[in-house]
Amino acid sequence: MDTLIQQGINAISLGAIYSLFALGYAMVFSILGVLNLAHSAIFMLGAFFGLIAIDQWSLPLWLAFPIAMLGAGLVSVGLELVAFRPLRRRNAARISQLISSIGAAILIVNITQLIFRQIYNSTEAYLPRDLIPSDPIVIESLGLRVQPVRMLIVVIALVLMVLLQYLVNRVRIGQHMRAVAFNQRIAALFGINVSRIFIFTFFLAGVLGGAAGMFYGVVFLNVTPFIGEDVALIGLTAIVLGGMGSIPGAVLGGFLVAGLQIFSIVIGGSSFRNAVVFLLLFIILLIRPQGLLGQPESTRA
Amino acid sequence: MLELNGISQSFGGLKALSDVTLSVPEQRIVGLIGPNGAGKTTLINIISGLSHPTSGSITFAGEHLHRTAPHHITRLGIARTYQNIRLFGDMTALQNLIIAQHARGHASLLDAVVFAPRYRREERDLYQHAEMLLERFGLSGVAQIAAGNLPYGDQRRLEIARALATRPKLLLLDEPTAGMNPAETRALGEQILRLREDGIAILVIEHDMSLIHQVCDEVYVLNFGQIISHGTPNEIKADPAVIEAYLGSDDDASA
Amino acid sequence: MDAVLTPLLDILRPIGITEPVLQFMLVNAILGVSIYLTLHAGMFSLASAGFMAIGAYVGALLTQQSDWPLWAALLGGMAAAGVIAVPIGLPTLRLRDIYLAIATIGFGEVVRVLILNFDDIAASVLTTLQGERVRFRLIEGARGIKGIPTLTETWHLILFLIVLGYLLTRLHRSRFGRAMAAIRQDETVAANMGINVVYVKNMVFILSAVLAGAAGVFSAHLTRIITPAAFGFDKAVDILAFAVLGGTSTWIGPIVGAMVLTAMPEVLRFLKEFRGVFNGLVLLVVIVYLPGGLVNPAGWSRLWQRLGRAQTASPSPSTGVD
Amino acid sequence: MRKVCLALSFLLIGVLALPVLAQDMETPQMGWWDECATPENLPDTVTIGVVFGLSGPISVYGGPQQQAVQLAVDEINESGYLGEGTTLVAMFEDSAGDAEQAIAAMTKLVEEDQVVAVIGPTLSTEAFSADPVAQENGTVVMGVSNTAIGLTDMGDFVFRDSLPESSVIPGTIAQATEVLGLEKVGVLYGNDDDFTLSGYDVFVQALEDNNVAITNEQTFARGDVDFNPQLTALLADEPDALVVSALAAEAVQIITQARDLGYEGPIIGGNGLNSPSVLEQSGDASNGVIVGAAWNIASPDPLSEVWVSNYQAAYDATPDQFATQAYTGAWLMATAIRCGDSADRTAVRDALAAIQDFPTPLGTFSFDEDRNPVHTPVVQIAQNGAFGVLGAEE
Repeated sequence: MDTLIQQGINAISLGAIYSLFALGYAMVFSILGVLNLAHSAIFMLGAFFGLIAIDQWSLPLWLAFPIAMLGAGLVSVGLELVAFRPLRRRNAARISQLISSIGAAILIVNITQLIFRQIYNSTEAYLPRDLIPSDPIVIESLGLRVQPVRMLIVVIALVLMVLLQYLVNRVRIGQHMRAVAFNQRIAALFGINVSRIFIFTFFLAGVLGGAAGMFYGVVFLNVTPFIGEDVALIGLTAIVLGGMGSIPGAVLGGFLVAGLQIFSIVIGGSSFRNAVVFLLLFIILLIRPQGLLGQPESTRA
Repeated sequence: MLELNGISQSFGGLKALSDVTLSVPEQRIVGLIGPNGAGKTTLINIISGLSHPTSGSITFAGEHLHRTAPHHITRLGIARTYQNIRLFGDMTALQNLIIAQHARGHASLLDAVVFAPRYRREERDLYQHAEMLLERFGLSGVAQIAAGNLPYGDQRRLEIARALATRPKLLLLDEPTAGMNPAETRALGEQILRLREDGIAILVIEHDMSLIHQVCDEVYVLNFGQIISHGTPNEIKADPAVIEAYLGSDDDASA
Repeated sequence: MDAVLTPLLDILRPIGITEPVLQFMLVNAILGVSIYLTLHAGMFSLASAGFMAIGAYVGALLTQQSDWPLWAALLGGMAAAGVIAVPIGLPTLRLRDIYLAIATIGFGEVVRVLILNFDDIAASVLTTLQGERVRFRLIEGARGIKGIPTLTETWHLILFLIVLGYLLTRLHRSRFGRAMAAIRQDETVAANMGINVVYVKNMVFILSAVLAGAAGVFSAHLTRIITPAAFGFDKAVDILAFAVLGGTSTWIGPIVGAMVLTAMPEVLRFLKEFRGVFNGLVLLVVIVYLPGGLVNPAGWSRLWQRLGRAQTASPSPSTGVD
Repeated sequence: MRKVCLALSFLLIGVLALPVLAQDMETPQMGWWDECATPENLPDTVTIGVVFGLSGPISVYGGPQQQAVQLAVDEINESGYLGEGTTLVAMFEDSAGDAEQAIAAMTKLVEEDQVVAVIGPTLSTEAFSADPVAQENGTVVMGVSNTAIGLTDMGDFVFRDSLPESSVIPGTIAQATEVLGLEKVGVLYGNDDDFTLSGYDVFVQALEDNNVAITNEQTFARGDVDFNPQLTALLADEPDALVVSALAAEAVQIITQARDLGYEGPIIGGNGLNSPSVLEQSGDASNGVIVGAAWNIASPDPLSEVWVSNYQAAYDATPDQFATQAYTGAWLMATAIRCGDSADRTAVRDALAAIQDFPTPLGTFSFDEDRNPVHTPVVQIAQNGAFGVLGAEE
């Protein structure tokens, strides 16, 4: 029982990172209908910028964090301008945009690798271990040990998600985003500056992805140019599970994947955890092809 | 030839069709009219197998169609067109007509690989038939143009030609004259009449009453998913229930 | 064959394409065609990497454990991939677009996990059956199957691709090929034209799997060792890039795309540590300027026109940035 | 013996301060080996090929390996090890951890560039793909980080200077069992990686041989960073020790996360845990980490100390075991060329196979008849951020 609660806490903190990451995927997909496979590179940049801010510029964490988010957001906007917009102009197939995002991801990872070599003379680096007090909070009655950093992540992630929800539903630019997601042409007719909305969406997606990457770095300390690869597939699974382009779906998907991974380790050993995740995904897709919270396909036609 | 008996269809509580009974006899042209959203296209989709009715039965040429797959229905001899044109836009007009003869062919991939006599004979037949249809609909000149680049009227006629290429016994036309001018409509009407002479039964959905008058032997009127009237075009025109259904609607029913 | 191959390699070698590189280019060309088939029938399937793994493992076990000749192992690997494609395709191909893509990636991931754990699963099954602890080693998990004989020769691959090319040209002129194209354009209408969509999609999926299986067998007998890591998500995405970079309007496109993308890292070796950056840059620039892929005459002529315009308007620098 | 070592170390520090003097004094440093004469028949340049994973995740290992080889080559050329007028050139190629690229790189070096011999590739799986290319061309290939079983069975031109796990781990377990009195352990290993999985195989065998029970086995995958679920499951059985077969990046996480979960017992690992970053990054958490390895940064061997300080001077970083083996490999290769007095591939092979009792940072080094390395591994325990010999304290 104790272990189960302990594992539950593990699942929630991992799920928070997955969810934040998946949100960026979902937002871009809801607006463009295109998977941005370079989002995992943005995630990596979040951790990288955080590392640079803390390790090279000796900034405190509270300052490094927004820098990481901002940096990731700006690069994400660059992606839109370089890898997506020119193709949209040419009315290119979505699949071409998918490939251009892969090209952009390769480019970003390799450039980061070069910078890493310059600074660290290696392709990995570590954030200082004492960044956040690592003495676990012990709840003896439940036999629980919780690392403060994990609680912090869950709290910040939830705050970011609530902020996003507020932005999308209550603020004008968020409403414009939803309009553009619903139908670009109609949104343009209503005088919405669609390309500005695109840029804004990419920025937000990058900020969230960067935050997820920064968390990842803070929790696991080890930062390499390749950490994006670890979450790329998981993020995809999360948004498909939750329903493509659905923002609550991405959050649900992220927590679900983390929960599944962790509980399949508890129950059946860790060898099969990704197989378990994908089998569940498969079953859900067969029952609900649009994902858990997705809109049925017919309404999009 | 086609018998619909008590067809009902609902989409998540919303009743699109209720208890529709309708028949299309052999070699007759039957019209189906009704205001927008009355359920006409839903009915065509059910007949062509794209969706299955919640209840009711369909019989075609003595065969019971229950949850029959669309390609099977086509093979039994029902072909259709679409309200908003759905040609294979990237393919030439000719290719559209070749593909439509899919069910007519029997040559396997292997036959094609080894140039079996069966394959060559079949290909020759397919092309001949396609060219015949192009000529018949005045499309010979545009045979090699991508269907998506054709003028609107040509696209409409190509779609009918494509439906005919499946060699149907029953043709379902979903607003075939939408977007055509009166002269074009008239010409299309002539062609529809000629199809009847070839022994094809036709169910036509139309808004354009002039076409209905020109071609239909009998007409059904659908409103809110129910058949509210049935008779010859002239009888329908005089039916007060029909007039009421159309009143107030900004429809071009009287055009 | 050597009479053709030797001079060809003499031309290619100075730019960094040695015979093994050429061989991998040709193997990847088969993979490009594998995904092209599904894309050409409107299916966004990323299952090729998984089927390649199945072909590679079955083929390697057949030559290594059972001493089958390569051609027999090739047929075995292709058949295994094809047979497994049937139960996978039937439920999965109801999905569309990105959902299909993720489901098929999931298939690849499950294949990978099963290969990793196959020996353990077999051991525990045998243990329960026999009532005593049994050790079982066949697939070797992450250790990989080692010492696979290098039976694949360049001319095998060239011959295979020539035959494949012929079959593809015939395919496009057959009823079946036309049905594929129709399904890609509009699945519903294709069904209304009398095409059995489910049958055609599943057949295409099986054909695609069979080709990927063949590529797997050939590849295993080139790399001498196969590990599950070589057939993961990265590989699935690579294969997709082959097809899209090459262009999917003809079957030549994926072949060209695969060969270019495979050769590029080798040709760019002289760039040393900048190789990866350049690799990504090329992929990005090509796809942005030629969205339809490398083999796409319309795309080239559009690009040509743009360049022409840019040149005539060169006095104002802003047009170039646009 | 120890006193001699100590004296040598002191001498060495002095030598380092006066590098010019060092040349004259023939003090212990690489290249000091008087068994064969300075070669006379070598061409102006002798090129060896080097295949390492220089891009992608594997570059964490391949990068330092490249630097180590370059450092060795510079030292060799500066000291005139291959005779006056002969320059050793290392031609580096990237394999990116990929079997296909490893084959392509090996083919390029062996067939196009006609190198005398090849060092690498980084991964065992790459070696199983690419080494046969060298073997077929009668070219020596020497693995410097390949630990998989059966590697040198590929042919008489395939060498390695990296101790296979099977030569290291059994000793580690035996010693740990004896010193710590282990009865039951939990095992955590990466099951999707050749290196960690082979390590696991040997661990299980060694635990069985020492009658240590395994309470629970857990796996992880490469790139995993959250090991809490596995650790929580393992620690539920209250094992006497955790046995971990992992690479450095994962090892840091495993060690720190295990401590965060309240585990205070010993953590036993193989080669993968033997990286300076493991100690540096896990801080106090590393207390009680027991590592059996071919080489350790704390090695008192004078040549090892020289090597570490030279590497630090050149790259401002501490070398890991794989870099040390790469450095040693380059010296071994140069020694074969020197002693064979020939840039002929077969002559190099024969001279390399003949190397016996060669002083290296790994210790006194020989090849056995199967071209595998023979030298003494070390079993060490981390205390207060530094490694010490297991069982030696108190």
